[in-house]
Amino acid sequence: MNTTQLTLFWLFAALTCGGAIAVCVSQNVVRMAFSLVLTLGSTAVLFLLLGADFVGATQLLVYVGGTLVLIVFGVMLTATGPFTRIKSSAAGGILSGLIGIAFLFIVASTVTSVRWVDSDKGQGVASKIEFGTHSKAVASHFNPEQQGNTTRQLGLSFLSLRADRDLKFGIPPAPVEESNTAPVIPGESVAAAALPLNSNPKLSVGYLLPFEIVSVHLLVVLVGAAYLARTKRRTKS
Amino acid sequence: MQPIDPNPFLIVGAVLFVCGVVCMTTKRNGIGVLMGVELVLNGANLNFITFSRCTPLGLDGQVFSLFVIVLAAAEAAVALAIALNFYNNHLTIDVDRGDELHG
Amino acid sequence: MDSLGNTLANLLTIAWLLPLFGFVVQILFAHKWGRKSKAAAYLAIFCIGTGFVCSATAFYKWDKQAGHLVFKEAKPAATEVAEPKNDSKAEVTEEAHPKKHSGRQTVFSGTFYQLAQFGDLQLSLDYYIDSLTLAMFVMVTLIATCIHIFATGYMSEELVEDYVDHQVHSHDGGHFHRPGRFYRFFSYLSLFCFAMLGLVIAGNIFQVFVFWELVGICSYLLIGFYVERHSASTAANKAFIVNRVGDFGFIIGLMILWTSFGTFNFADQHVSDGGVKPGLFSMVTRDHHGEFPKSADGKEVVLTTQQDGHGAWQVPPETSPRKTIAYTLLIVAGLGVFGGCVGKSAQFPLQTWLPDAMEGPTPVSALVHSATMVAAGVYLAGRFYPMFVPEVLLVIAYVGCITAFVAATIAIVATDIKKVLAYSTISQLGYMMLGLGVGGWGAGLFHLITHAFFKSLMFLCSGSVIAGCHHEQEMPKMGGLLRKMPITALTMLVGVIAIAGLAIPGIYLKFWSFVPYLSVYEDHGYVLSFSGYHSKDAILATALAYTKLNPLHFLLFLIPLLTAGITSFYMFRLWFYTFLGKPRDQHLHEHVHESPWVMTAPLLVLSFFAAFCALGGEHHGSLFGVLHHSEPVHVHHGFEAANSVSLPSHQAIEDSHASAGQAALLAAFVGMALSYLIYGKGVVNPDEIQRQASGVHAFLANKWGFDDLYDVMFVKPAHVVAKFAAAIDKFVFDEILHTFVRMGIAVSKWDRKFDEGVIDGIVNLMGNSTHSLGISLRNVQTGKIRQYVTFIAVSVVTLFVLLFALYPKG
Amino acid sequence: MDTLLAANSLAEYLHTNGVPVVGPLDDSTAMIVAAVVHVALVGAWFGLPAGLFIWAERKISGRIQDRLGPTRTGGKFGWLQSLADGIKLIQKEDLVPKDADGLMFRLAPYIVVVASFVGYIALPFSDGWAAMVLDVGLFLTLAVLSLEVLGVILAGYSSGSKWALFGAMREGAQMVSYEIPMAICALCPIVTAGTLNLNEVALLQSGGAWNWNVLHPFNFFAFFVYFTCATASCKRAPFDLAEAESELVAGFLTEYSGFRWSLFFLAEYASMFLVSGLAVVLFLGGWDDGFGIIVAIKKAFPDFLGTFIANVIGLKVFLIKSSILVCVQIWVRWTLPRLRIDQVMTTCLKYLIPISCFLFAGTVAYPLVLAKMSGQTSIIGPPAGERLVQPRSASATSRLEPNGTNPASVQVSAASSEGSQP
Repeated sequence: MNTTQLTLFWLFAALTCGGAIAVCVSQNVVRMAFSLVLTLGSTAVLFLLLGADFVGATQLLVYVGGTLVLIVFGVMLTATGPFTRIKSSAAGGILSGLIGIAFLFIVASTVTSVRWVDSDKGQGVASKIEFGTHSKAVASHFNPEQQGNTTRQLGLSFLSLRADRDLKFGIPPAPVEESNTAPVIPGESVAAAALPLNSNPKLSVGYLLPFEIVSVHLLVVLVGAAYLARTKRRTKS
Repeated sequence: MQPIDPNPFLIVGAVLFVCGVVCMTTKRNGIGVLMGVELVLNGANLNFITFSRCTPLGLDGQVFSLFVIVLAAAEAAVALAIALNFYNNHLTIDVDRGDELHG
Repeated sequence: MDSLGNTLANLLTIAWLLPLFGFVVQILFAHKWGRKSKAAAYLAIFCIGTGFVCSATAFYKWDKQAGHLVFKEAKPAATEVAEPKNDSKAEVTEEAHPKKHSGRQTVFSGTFYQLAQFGDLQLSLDYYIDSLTLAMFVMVTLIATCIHIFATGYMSEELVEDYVDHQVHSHDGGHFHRPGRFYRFFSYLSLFCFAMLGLVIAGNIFQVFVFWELVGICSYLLIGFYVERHSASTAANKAFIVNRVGDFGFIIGLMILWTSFGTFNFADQHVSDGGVKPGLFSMVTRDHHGEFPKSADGKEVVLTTQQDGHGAWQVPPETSPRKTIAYTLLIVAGLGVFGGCVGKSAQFPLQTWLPDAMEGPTPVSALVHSATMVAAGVYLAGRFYPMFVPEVLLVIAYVGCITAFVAATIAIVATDIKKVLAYSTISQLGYMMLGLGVGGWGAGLFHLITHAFFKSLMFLCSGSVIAGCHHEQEMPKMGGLLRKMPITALTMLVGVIAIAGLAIPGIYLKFWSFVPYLSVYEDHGYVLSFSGYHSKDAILATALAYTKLNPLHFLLFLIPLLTAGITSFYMFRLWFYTFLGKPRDQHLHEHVHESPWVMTAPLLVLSFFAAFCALGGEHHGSLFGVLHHSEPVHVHHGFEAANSVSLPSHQAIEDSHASAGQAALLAAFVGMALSYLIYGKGVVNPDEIQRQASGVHAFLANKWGFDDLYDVMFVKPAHVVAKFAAAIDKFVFDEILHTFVRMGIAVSKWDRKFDEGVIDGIVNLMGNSTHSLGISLRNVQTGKIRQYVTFIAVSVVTLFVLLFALYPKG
Repeated sequence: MDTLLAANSLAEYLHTNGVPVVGPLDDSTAMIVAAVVHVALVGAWFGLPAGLFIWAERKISGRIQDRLGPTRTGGKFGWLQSLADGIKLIQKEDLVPKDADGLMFRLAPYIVVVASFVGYIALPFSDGWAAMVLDVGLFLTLAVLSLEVLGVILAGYSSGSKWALFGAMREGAQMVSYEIPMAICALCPIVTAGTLNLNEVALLQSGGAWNWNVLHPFNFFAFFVYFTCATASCKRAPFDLAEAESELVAGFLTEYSGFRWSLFFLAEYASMFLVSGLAVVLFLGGWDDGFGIIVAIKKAFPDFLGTFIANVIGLKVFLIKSSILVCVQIWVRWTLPRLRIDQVMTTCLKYLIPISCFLFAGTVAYPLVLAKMSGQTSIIGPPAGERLVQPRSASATSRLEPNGTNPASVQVSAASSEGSQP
């Protein structure tokens, strides 16, 4: 991670945390909503920084563009007056703040107590995947996986084919290949791996079934929400 | 070029998570509670992505976060429908007013 | 012959059991067919009709093979027919038996099913078939069929879901409502038919008793058919209780028979060791003079329990052990059995239940209380005739005589049309008993058959009238119905003529040859008369002969003669009252209508039989011939006794026949003329007579005060005793019980205290503690989401802290 | 060698080759430089169309209404009119209503502007001339465009005015619901091309008008549906419920004035150009002139200059195509009457969504059916899925070879392009 990316990371991490805290602190629902926009948007940027561009875009599209608009609509529909605010007691706020701090302390200590990277041997839980570019990849308009060319692999995994496992995606090229003049081109590797792929008896499973289930679940939720939110006569008016 | 240290991302995720919990505990506004839930989900998502980036976990993290996002959208839709019903019945969105079932 | 016996047995069994089948089916399934359906009626009609067909077939077969119809053969052959008859009785067998004489077997008996065996007494379902049984079968089934058909019309108003009983007033003034009971009525009828036929076919006195009670039950059910009417229910009770009195005597008779004879069977029985066990009739035999084989001192009657070479029963020799019975015991047994007959046939002094029994539906009155069941008493007397000694017969004669006269006199003043018929029934039953008592076995049963026909006919006519008059039974309200319901009136007239015994002498009857059995005496001159004439004639003739033999008992002829006149008087009074003259109740008269064909058709059938069943009388009469065929042996010769009453022989009866017949005819005509003058022509106003003889009228209208008498004699004392017993119950036994109960209560009070104090205390303690715990815990459930989330967060934090504390280096 | 004007490739170029004077830059500096350059460029392309099309709209509407429109400002044709308007607007006082929620009120225009500005990030103006050549290009663009709604709603809500609130709600509902058919229709050419990379999508259509997606039987209809939805999501007439003066005064713009108001307009015209550009890239072959001239030039002069010239030509072609579409939008606005809100929603929910779903399904099924009937999965040229494995130049050349492509030639061409690199 170079300095620019670090700066970007710190900037957006600050935005994220600040937005989240603002959501907690603010009393006006709409401002909360806006702070939430800030938080989610910055989270999306963090995703991009982590090379998960598809997830980041999805975060933007679904969360910011969809869920939040939905929430804002809810705010508008349930507002009893202009800029209504439901104040909660200060004591409760303080109490929950204390609880939150304790919680954060515990989680943070848990996180920091684990050595994710074994820096001296380069072994460890976290693999040393570095930022970097391949000229040939750029020449063929494909960003390398390290820069988040994960769309195709995600699609394959949704079609129950784990490209990153079975086709050795997302693994840094071996030094031998590095010296090779014909570097790895994802598309090529797809074509090359296609043959052993068919004859490979043990393939990692993908996510076809969960994908279908989630699709059906979405449909059900759509119908159910429409049913629940349909206009009814108010019981107490 | 040094490898990515997942800790900062995880810390940010933790902050998101804790803020969501605190939001759920403090907000009397039903929509506010819903926002807290979204925050918690995002914290979890951030962890997923981080681990998918920094561990052999691979794509699983991204796939799971995708599922989480989609299901969160569904959950938000249903929760908003419920909030609207709540508003229809109580003429307010204050969740403390919805305690008919208290012991 | 055995094939004949089996055929008859099978046919009659079918005829007997079919009504039972119908009854079972109706009781079990009729309610499913709905109250509006006539299916039950059709089923009952089918059963009894098939029964009639079977009986008729049986009768026809019997007549073809065993029929002994030509009187001129029967009479000279009487003496030697007696012997073969006697031993032919002994040869009642199931397996083939060689015949020694040309005498035809006239009795078929056997066992359907063995019920039980007590020592040497065995109770079984037997059959005893002779010409009397056959005649009764045909008569009962025929009349029953007609009445069933009639009843489908008469009872049709019961074919409703909601039947309004206009004679029952509920306390709120309205009428009583109940679902219709059409099918129930017919199921009762079927049950009755089964019982009656079983009574007729019964082969031993015990079986007779069983079905005897069964017909009593049916009579009880049918009298109380409109059970909601107080009169009906009391009438049913009365009939049942009065019958119990008679049955008490019956049971005494049964006991004596069992103890002294050791068997209940009429006919002989084949026992397992191949020997023949003598039946009742075989044990009591008489010599040619009608004398019983007596012991030395003459007080004991020796029973003929030994068979000679060719199967005739005779007295065992002095040496061998003899079975004897005291003569007085024989009398008592006869009187006991006759007591049952008195109860069943409503003889004096137990005649009071029959008029009240008219509360039942008219078809019931016609079938049960005129034609069949009440005649069962007479039938039993006839069936049991061999066991009756002359003294018993004398009692029977006097009882019948008194009954006939008393009932007739009451019938004069009765105004209810059915009551008149009921009293006439009693009186005619008295006639039958009289006939039997004075030695006219054939005459009595002859009258039984004929009376069954014309009386059922008249009852059905009265039923038709009642139905037409919308259940108006009082004759004074009727009158002039001849135009309105001609068929009923004319058939009724036939019945009236039949019972009154009118006749027109000297008609040459060649053209009657189409009637069955008439071809045998085409060449005889003959009087045109209906059935009643012949039977009553026969009885009076026998009575006259009897009084000639015993001048002391002259009343036994005079009173019946007088009664004959009275009978024709009140019967014609009834007819004139009802059908002639001008209508007395205009409103009623307008609504009168002739009954539908289902009711009139049976009338026509019955009227035919009422008219012609006795064609030929006792000289040439086919019916009489048939009955005569199973006449007990000793009856033929009569009985000459110096010190006791003697019985006339056929010859004596023949001699006195003409004079008795003319006297009876004269009396009948006089009675008819009187009633015509009074009621038909109105020469004398009946009301004036009533006013003149108001005392007599009151006495008669009070039924000779029998009911009051019994009330004073039995009912009131019974009440006193009952009150005493009730007092004993109340003040002694109840007190004892109450003390026990009080003790129990005291104990249970203590028990309760223990329960409530200790056991409930423990249970409640648990419950309360749980409840209070829950109450204290419920405050945690505030229903506020935020607090729940707070709890969750706090608990998670706590868990982590604990985790780190417990596993520092985990 | 190729020169790609994308930020990531530029940064990588600076990092490896370095600039003449300074020499190779380190990674982060290269990134910063590339980012600055591209922000400048895209910013220019964000501001310029606004002024240009505001002026164009005035003139065109004038002509349509048989008027002259602005004539004097800036001498002829009043071509400086929009600049003058801009200056006037900037001078105006910045008003915030008393009941308004100040922070939100001030924030809302920036959200809208940023949203439509970020939308340009993946739009290729010419071959590789995009701020970022992203593999999720279209996806990201649609996502960013969907953010615009938030700004609108915030603006309407924070104004503290009924008119603004109603207008915002209507506008929000309209934009959110029109995003659905728009996205589905935009996916049709994506399915045909087999990639979300906008540059790649455009590249696959280069080499002749017969390669354009609009000739694909289903994409043809998808194009019109997309264009309608795009118009609606830009709040353009006949879907401009926001400015329903007769009932809502100016909708969510009611309380805005001066500079903030002009920001909204800026954003509106920018997003007009953006959706038009998307339409061009997705359906109309992007920078490709219908006759293969550009490809020919690139093949003739594969060196830097030739490629650069070819790209400049492609840029011009692209701008012309997009401007024509924008002018169509203007033309429609001044021709059609405004729809009622319920009619707007009915049009979207009851007609456009089913139609777009049908088109999408058809597009998916079309190559499969073709593969069943005739061996290949597209009528003209080899299918998109196969082209993915080829380097750009090879695929570009394979456009011209009638016999399509075979792996050998691919390897050869790849090797040649390899060798040609110093």
